Amino acid sequence: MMEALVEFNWMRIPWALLTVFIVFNYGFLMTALIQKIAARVGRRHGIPIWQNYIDLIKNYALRTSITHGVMFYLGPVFRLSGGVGLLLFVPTIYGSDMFSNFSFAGDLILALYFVFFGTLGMALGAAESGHPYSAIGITRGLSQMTAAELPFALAVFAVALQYQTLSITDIVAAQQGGVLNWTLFTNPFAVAAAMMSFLGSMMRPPFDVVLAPQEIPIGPPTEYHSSFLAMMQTNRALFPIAKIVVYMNLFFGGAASWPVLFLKVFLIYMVSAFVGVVFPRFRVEQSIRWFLIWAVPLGILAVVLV
Amino acid sequence: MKEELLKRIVKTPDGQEIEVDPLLDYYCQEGPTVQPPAYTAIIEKLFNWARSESLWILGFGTGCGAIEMRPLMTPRFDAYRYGIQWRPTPRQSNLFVISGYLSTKTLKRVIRSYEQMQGPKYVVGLGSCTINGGMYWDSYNTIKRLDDYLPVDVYIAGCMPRPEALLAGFEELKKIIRAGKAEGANLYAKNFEWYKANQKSVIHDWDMPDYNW
Amino acid sequence: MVSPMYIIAAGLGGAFLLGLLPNKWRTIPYAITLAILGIMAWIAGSWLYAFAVQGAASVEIFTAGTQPPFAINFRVGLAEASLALLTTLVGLHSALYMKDTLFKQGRQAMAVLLIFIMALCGVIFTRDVFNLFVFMELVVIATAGLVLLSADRRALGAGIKYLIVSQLVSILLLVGIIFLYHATGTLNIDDMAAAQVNLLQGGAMAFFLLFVAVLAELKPFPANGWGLDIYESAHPAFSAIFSTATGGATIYAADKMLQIGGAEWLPAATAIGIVTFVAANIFALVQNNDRRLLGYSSVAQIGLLLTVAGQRDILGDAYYYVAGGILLAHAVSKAGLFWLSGLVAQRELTDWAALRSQPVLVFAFATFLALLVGLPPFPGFYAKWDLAHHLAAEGRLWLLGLILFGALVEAAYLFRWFGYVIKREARENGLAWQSVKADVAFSAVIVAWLLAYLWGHLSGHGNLLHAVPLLFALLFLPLDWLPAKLKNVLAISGLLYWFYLNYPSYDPLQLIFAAVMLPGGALILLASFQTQKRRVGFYPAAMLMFAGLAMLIVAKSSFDFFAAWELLTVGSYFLILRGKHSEPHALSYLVFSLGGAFLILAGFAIAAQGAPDFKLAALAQVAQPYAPWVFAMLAIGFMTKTAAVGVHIWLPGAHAEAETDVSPMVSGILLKAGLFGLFMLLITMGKQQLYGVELTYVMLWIGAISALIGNLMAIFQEDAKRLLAYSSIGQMGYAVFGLALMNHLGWLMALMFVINHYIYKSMLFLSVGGIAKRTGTRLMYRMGGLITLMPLSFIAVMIGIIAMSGVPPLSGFGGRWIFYNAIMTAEYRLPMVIVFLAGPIAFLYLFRLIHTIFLGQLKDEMRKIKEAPFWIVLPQMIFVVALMVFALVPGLALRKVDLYMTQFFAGNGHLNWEGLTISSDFGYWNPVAIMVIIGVIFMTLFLWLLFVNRKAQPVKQFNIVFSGERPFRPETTHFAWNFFAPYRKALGFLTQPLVTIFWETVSELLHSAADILRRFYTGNGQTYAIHLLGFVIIVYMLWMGGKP
Amino acid sequence: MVMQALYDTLKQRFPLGELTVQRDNLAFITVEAVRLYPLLRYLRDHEGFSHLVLLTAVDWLEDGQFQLTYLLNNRAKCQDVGLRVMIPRDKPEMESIHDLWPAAATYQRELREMFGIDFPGSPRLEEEFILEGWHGIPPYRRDFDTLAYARETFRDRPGRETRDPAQHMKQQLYGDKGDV
Repeated sequence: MMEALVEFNWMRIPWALLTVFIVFNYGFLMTALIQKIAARVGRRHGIPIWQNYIDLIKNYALRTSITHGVMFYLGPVFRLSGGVGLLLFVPTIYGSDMFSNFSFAGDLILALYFVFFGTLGMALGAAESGHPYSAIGITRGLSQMTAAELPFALAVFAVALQYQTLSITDIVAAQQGGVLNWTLFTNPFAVAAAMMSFLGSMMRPPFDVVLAPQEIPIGPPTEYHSSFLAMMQTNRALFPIAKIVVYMNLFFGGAASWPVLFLKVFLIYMVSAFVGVVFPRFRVEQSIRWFLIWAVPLGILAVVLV
Repeated sequence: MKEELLKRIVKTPDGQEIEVDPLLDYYCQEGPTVQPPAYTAIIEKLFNWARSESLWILGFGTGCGAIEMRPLMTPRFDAYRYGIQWRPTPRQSNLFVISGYLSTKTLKRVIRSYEQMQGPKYVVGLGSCTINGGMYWDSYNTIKRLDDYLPVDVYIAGCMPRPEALLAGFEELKKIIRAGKAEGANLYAKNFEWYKANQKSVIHDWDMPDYNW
Repeated sequence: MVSPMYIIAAGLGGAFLLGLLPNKWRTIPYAITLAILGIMAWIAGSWLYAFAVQGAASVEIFTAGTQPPFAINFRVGLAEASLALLTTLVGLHSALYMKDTLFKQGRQAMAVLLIFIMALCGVIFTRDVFNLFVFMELVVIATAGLVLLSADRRALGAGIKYLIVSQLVSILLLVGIIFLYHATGTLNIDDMAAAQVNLLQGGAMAFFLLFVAVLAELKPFPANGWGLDIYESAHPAFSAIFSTATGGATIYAADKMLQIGGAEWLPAATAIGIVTFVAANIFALVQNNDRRLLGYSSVAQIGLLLTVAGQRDILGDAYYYVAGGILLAHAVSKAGLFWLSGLVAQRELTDWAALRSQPVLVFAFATFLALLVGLPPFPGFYAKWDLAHHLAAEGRLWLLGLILFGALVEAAYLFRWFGYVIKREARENGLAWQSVKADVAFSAVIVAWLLAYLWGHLSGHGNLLHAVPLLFALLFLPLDWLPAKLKNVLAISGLLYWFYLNYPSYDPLQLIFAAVMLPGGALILLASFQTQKRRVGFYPAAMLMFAGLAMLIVAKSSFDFFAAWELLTVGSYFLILRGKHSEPHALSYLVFSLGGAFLILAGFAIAAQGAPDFKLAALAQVAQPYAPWVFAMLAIGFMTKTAAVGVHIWLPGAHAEAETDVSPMVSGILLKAGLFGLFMLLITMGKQQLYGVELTYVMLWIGAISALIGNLMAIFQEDAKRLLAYSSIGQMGYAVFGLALMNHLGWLMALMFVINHYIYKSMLFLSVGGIAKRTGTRLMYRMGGLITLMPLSFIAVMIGIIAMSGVPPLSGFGGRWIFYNAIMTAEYRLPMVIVFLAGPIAFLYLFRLIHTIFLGQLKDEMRKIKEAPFWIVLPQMIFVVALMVFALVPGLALRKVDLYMTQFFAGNGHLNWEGLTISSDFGYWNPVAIMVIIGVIFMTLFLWLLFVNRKAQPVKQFNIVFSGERPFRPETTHFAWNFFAPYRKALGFLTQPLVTIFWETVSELLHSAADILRRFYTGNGQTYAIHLLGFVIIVYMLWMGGKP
Repeated sequence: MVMQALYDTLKQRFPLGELTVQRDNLAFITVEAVRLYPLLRYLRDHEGFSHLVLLTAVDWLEDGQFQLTYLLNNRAKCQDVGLRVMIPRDKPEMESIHDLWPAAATYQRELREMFGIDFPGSPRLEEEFILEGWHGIPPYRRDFDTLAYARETFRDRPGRETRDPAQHMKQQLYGDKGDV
C-alpha cells in the first residue's frame, strides 16, 4: 500500500519555490475573483482583478511602520510560514515528484496540525499589540475553531480508516480511476462533514465573526499595517489554497496536473463563496451550536459507517 | 489633565513604591520624521502609482458629510472599482476624509487618528465647512480652516458635495499622488511645531502625547 | 526470673505501703509509686524478653498451689506479657506525667493508681471468671477515683456516671458468672471453654450475660456515652491509661470470653466491633474538642480490635500479629496523643497549632497520626495488610469494605486535624510546655518507631525500614536543621545516585518512568535552590515522596507496590500541605488518595486469595469471577491518582495551592505514578469483562471525558496555576485514553505523554510559579504585558504551549501523530469524538495563559518587576532544551520501549525507526525534516520582513488605535477576565460542577448524620444507663432470639 | 379643556402660576422654584406623567432670569405638560430632580455646562459633558458673544464673503435686472 517515500534532494528547493510562486499568483487572482463574484451578487463591478497586487505593493510601499514588540513583529512571519509550510508539506500534484515538495516530512497528521502553526503565531503577535479588540477577535476565532475542527477531524479519521493509511499520496492514489472513486462518492458523510468544517475555517460569512469589521474593527489584525499586513495578505491568498489542496486530495481525488488543480480548487473555493454571499453572520455560540448540531453528527456517522 | 493621566504612586508587589507617569510611560515620545522617497525614482513612481490605485479610506464619519460617502459603496457609484475601499482601522488606511464640519472636540480624535495612520497618508476635506467654516463660520466650537491643523491634499467644495464630486475629488487626489506631490505626511512632520501650536490653540484640554503613534 | 505474681503483689503491696505513710509526705510516696511501677514494668519486660527472644513457653501460675478449679490460676504468655508491659509502662509514664497532680492529691491517689495498674494486669493474667470480675470491679472503682484527679469540674459528674453504668455492667457480669457456674460447674475459663457452654442448658443465656457485660466495658456503640465523658474531662495522663491500658486489658478479657463462647459468638463480636468502629469514626468527624475526638477514636479502635477478635477463626497464626499490631499502634499513638494534649493549653482542635512552635512536637504528632491511621512503616500498616488479605481470602468483603471505609473516615478527621496544626493561626501561650511531659510523649515516639521496626521485622514481606530510599528520606528528619541549600544538594545527588545505581536493572518501560521521576525530580529540585534558610519539613516530605516513587517502579510484589504507593501518597500530602492556602485541598487530596489506596489494597487482597507473597506478575493469573473486580478496583485506585473525571476534584486545588517548586513535582511527576500503576495493571491483567462490559472500554470513555472536562474547565479558570492543574486532568485523560486503547501505539502514546507532560507541565508550573512570585498574584487578569520584563519565562511558556498544543515542529506533535496511528486500529470509534473535541479546546486555555500573562497591557504596579529568580528559570531553560531535543529525536527515549512493548501485543503495530523517518503501518513522520523545513521557511520570511520593515518605530502600550479615543487605563484595556465568555455561552453547561457537588453532598451527609446522632449523647447518666440496656437488648434480640 | 381640568386639580393642592394652553394636550404652567419638586412628584405618581421628555433653559437676559422648562409626558393619555420655573440669573441654582428621573442628571449636566445653572447634588455634575476644556462664560448664555469668540479663536480664510441667500439667488437668476 505504502508508496516508496520521496526523499530530500536539493532540486526540491527550486520546485518548492515554483510551487509557492504558482500558488501565490493563483491565490491572488482567485481572491480577487471571489471578491468580484461577491460584488456581482451585489450588482457592483467590484475590484479590478489585479487590485490585490496593487494593494500588496502599496502596503510594502508605506514609508512608516510601528512595532509593538518581538511577538508582534514575528506574528506575520508565523502566519506566512504556516501557509507556505502547509503548502509544501502536502503533495500538490499527484504523481508528480517535482510537486510533491516536502511531503516526505510527514503525512496527513502533519498537515492537520500544522494548520495551527500560523494561527497560534498570529494570535501571539496580535495579542502583543495590546489591543483589546485583537484579543476579542482571537477568543472568537479560537472558540469557533474548536467546534469547526471537530467535524473535520472526524472526517479525516473516517477517510484514514477507509483507506487504511495516513499518507496523503496513498489516499489520493486510492481515489484514482474515475470520478466515482472519489471520497465524495465513496464516503459522502465524511465529505459533507468536512465541507461544513471548511466553511468554518474560511473566514467568510456566516463564520467571519472573528474579523467582524463593523464591530471590533477587524479583530486580530487591527494593529497590523504596511509590510506586516502585506505578509498577512500574501498568506490570505496562499493559505486557503493550501488548505483546499488538502481537501482536494482527501475528498476530491486530488489533481494530477496544474489545470485540474486550478479547476478543483476554484470549485471548492466557490462553495464558501456561495455560502458567504448568501448568509449573514453567526455569533460565536451560534456557530458552535451549528457545527455541533449539523456537522458533528455527519462526522460521527461517517466514522461509524466506515 | 484628566485624572487617569496624572502622575501617581503605585505599590509594586514586593512593596516598593514607584511613580508612574502615564504620558511618559504609556506612550511613545518620538516625534514624526520626514521620510524620504525610495532611492530610485522609478521605484518611487511605481510606488506612487500603487498608492494612487489603492486608496484605503479610514471609516470615520467626522461630520454630516459622512452620509455622502455611503452611496460610494453602492452599485450606483461603486468606488471599489477605482481601488478605493474603507478600512476599519487607521493603521491600515492611508486616506482620511474629513466629512464636513469639524468641531474642536472631534478635531482631537481626528488628529489622533491621523497620526496613527502610516505614511504616506492623505487628507481630503469634504464640504465648505472644512474650507472656511461654511454655515458654522460663527460657531464657538467649529474650526474654520482644516489646513491649519492637518495638511490637506484635496478640498471638495459644496454643502454637501454629491458622491460624484467625491469621485472626482478622488481622481484629483490620484493625480496628485502619481505626480509625487501628495507629501502631506512629510509636510506635517516638517511643520510639526506649527501644526501642534494651531491644534493646541483650539484644543484646550490637550490630554495626549504630542504625537500619537 | 521473677514470678509474674509479683506484679500483682507489688501493686497491692505498694498500695498498702502507701497507706501506712504519713499524710503530708509527698516525695517519698511518689518515689515509691514510681519504683513499684518500675518493678512491675521490669518484671513484665523480663518475661516478654523471655517469651519473645528466648522462646520460653507460657507459664501457668497457681495461686493456692493447686490446680484449677480448686484455685485461681494465672497464665502468662507472650500476649499477656506484652500487654502487661504496655499497661505498666503507660502507668509509669503517666505517673511521671502526672507528677504535679499526684503531689497535690497525695498518697491516696498514688495508691489508687497502683491498684488500678495492678488490677489491669490482673484482668490480663487471670484465667478465672470470678477473679476477672473482681479485678474488673477494682478497675472500675479505681477509674472512678482517678477521674477525680482532673482539674476539670465535669470530671466528678463523669466519674459518677461511669460508676452508675459500671455497676449495671457488674450486675450483668455477676449474674452471668453465677449462671455460667451453674451450667458448667467451674469458674475456670479454660474449663468453661472445654465445656462448650452453648450446648448446655441455660449456658448460652449465661454466656450472653457474661459476654455482653465485658463488651459493655469496651464502650461499644451506642453504649459509650459515659466513656466519652471521661475522656473529655479526665486528666490526659489518666485518659492515656484509660484508653490504652484499660482498653487493651478489656479487649483481652473479651478475647478470653470469646474462647468460652466459641466460634458461634465470633460474628457477634465482629458485628458489634465494626458498627462501633464505623459509627465512632463518623461521630469523630464533627468533634471540635481534642480529647473527645481522641475518645471517639479510642472507641473506634477498640471496635476495630473487637472486629479483629471476631476474625479469630480465619486469622489463625496471624491473629496475634494483626491484633497486636493494631492494639499496639492504637495504644502507643493514643497514649502519645493524650500526653501531647496535656501540652496544649486550649481544647479546640485548632489550638493544636501551638505545636508548631516546636517542630519536634509536630514530628511527634505526625508520627502518632501515621501510627494510628496505619501508614507505612508502622505496625498498623502491616496489620491492616494481613487483615485485608485474610478477609478477602475468606470472602468477607463487606467487612473489609466497612473497615476500609471506617479507616478512611478516621484518616480524614485525623489529617484534617494535622492540617489545622500546620496551617492555623497559633494562639499565644498556646503551648503549656513542660519538659517532663514532652519527654514522656517522646518516649512514645521512640516506641512507635521501635514497633515499626519490630513489625517490619516480623512481617513476611520484608522490613520497610530496611528500604534504602525510605531510610534516605528519613535521614532528612535529623538533618532538618541544615540550611536548605545543603539539603538540596544532598537530595539531588541522592536522587541521581539512586538512578545511576539502578539504571542497569530497569527494563525500558521502568526506565522511562524512573527517568521522569528521579533525574526528573532532581531537575525540578534545582528550583528549590532559590529558597532561603532552612525550609523545615520540606525535604523529609519531598524525599518521602521520591522514595515512594523509587520503590514503586521496582516493586515486584503487591506488598512492595502498595507500601511504596502509601509512602508516596503520604509524602506528597505533606508536600502539598506546605502551600499557603492548601489546607482543605491537601486534605481532599489525602482523602481521595487514601480512598484510592484502600481500593488498591482491597484489589490486591482479593487477587491474592490468601497467598502470603503475591507477585504483581501473578495478577495475570487471577481467576474468574474475581479478575474483573480486581481490575476495576485497581484501575479506580490508580485513576484516582491520575485524577480521572469523577475523582478529579482534589487535583486543581492541590496542584494550584502547592508551593512554586512543589507544583511541578506533584503535577509533572506524581501523576505519573498513577499511569505507572495502570501500565502495570494492563500489562498483567489485560482486558477484563464485567457483566459483559469491556472494562478497558469504560476506561476509554473515562479517559476521553477526562480529557474533555479537564480542558474545558481549564479555559474558564482565572487562576494560572488552576488552569494548569485542570489541564493536567485533561492531559492525563489523554494518557489514560491511550492506555485503554489496548494497542501498541496507544501505549506508546501514553508513554509519550508521560515524557511530554512531565517536561512541559513542569516547565509551565515553574514559570507560572516564578511569575506568581514576582507579581504576588496567580490571577491572570491582574498580570499582562510581562513579555519584556520576563522574557525567559515567556520563552518557556511559549515553547511549552506550542508543545502542549501539538503543533509541529515541537514534541507535542509526536504524541498527536502516534495518537492518530493508534486509533487507526482501535476497536471503538465513538470515544474519539470526545477526544477530537478536547484537542482544539486545549488551544483556548493555552492561548489564554500566554496572552493574559505576557501579552496585552502591562499594569502600573508591575512596571518594575524583574525576571523570575535564577534558580527557577534555570530548570525551565533546561526543559526548553530537553523539549527541543526530544522533538528532534524522539527515538532517543522511545525506540527501546517501542521494541520492548512488542511482547505485549504479539509483535505487531510497532514503529519503524529507520533513518530519520519514523513510520507506522499507516503513516510516516520525519521530525528532523519538519524542524529544518519550518526553520528555513521561518528564517527566510523573517529576514525578508526585517529587510523591508527595518525602520519600524517601536511604540508603547497605549499606542494603539482606539476608535479615535485613548485607552483609559491598562486595567480596562487588558482583555483578560472571563476571556472565553462566548464559549461559556455555547458549552458552559458542560462545566457544571456535578462531581464536586456529588462529593460535597457525600461529605455533608456524613457530617450532618454525625451531628444529628451525637445529640444522642445527652451527658445524662440515666440516659447512658438506658443506652446500655438498649445495647444489651439489641444484642440479645440479634443473637439470642430463639435460643433457650 | 382637559388641561384646564388638570390645572384646576393641581391648583387645589399647589399654588400655581399662570397656565398657557398650547394645544388640547399640551399646556405650560408657571410655578415657583420651591414648588416644583413636590409638583413634579405629584404629577409623576398620581397623574401618570411618568416620562420626563426634556429639561431645558431659556436665558431671559433682559429680565435677569433663566427659565427652566420641565416637559412631562403622560403616555396613557397622550398629554404633555410643561412646568416653567424662573430662577434669578445672578444666582442660577435649582433643586436637582435626578432622584425622580435618573435621566434628569444628564440634562442637568448639560444645563450646567451650557448655561452655568447649578443643580447641587446631581451626580457627575462637575464632569465635562459636551465641551472639552471650556473656560469662561458658558456658551449658551446670551451675554456670550459667539461671533467674537470664533473670530478670536479660529482663523478666517481670506476671501470669504457672506451673502444673503435671497439676494444671491436673485442675482443668480435675474442678474442686474433683479431689482426691477
